Amino acid sequence: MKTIRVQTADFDGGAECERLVAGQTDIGAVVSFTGLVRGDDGLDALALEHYTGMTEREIARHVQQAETRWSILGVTVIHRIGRLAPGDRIVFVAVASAHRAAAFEAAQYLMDYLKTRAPFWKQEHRGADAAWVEAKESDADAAIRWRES
Amino acid sequence: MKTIRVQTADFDGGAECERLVAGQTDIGAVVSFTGLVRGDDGLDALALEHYTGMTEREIARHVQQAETRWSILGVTVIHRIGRLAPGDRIVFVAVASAHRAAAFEAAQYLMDYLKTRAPFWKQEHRGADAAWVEAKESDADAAIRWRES
Amino acid sequence: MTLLYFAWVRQKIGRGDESFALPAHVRTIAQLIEVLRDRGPNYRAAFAEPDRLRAALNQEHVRFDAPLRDEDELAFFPPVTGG
Amino acid sequence: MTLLYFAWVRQKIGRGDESFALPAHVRTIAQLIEVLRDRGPNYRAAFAEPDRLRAALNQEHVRFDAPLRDEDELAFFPPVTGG
Repeated sequence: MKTIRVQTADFDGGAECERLVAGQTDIGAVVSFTGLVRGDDGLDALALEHYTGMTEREIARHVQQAETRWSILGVTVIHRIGRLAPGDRIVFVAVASAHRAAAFEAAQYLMDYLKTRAPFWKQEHRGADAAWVEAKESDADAAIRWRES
Repeated sequence: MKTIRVQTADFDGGAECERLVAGQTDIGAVVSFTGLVRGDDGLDALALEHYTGMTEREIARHVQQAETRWSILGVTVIHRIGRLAPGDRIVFVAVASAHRAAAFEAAQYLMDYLKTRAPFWKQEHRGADAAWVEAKESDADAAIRWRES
Repeated sequence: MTLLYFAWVRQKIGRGDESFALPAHVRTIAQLIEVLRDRGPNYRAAFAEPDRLRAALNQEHVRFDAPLRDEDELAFFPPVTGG
Repeated sequence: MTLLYFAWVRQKIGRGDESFALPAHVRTIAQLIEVLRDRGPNYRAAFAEPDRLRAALNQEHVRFDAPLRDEDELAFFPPVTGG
């Protein structure tokens, strides 16, 4: 099962994990990552925009890459857009596999690529101020480790 | 928040993740691992026994190790015992942190140590046959990578 | 061609998309940036530091030496910050 | 001392726990295994291959050269297979 969604609505990580394994007995491991909005430095809200069409393509391409690289039995990727408050869920990645190493690695790989390749942009709102978030060097470094040498 | 439970009852991974982040705005990442019973080679059931007392101590000790090593804002470890059928959940680890790398690494560390140090033993039932599961070399190797060099 | 702008690129230019006839002498994204820069102060502000920009051609990440055709969809944006 | 047995060690011996008076000359787990082995065919079967066994002393993993006291809780079991 493969699910990719970009949506303003919240999601239910537990239900998504259930969907991934429902009726299967070959799955031994499900790793899920949930990203949440941190209320750093008095953040009031995040506003997220994305490049409709390209986002879904980029995510699907990296899900395919992950499937080539690891033995994967199911993947779910959900990314929210719009206005989000501190504590809100923002992104969800879940990978099902027979074994835990593949599930952990593929989930990390997908998160690293979502951070550095998927066309989303975050703006931070504090009072009347709005500032675009700068990309982090550490995210670029995290993605580079997956390059085939 | 720190939760360690050994139980025969099933658990709700989604609800456990919710509990971990409820009312917090400093958590940016929650990584969860759910282990499930695979129905390999016509497996009918697993029977799990453990060393009451030592199990909880060993898990608590490794949770503390993880807290020393990574910046962690919450941990949940649940391990089931008793009779489990293919598709049943068997183990759950969730780690909350400000950032994803710490959450991913600490969750992997805890799983690797659960596999190699926590005193649980699995017996596989197929028809009238019951066979104790042999420890895997690959699990020992996975745990060794966390040793401080 | 179709030009798309995201995040602060969109804000500086004042629009999210527009049609633009690719001039005959423009072969690459780098060359197009030079042309767009002369379209007014809003474009000049958006394209002042090309190093801070990234581009996608027909919804794929590309470098600025990528060749262009008039039927392309070309997007300019800052480095992505999703996840 | 209290001896505990788990998994197939428990099955071979036929019980999960027992009290055992630590003989004065026995200093280590390795020496205790030699003594236990002579307690009957069930113990001989359980302790036939010490390499296949692991031990915990007072609920901590230990090597077979760990020293023993009569007030200890000592557990024998195969390598663990949880998770």
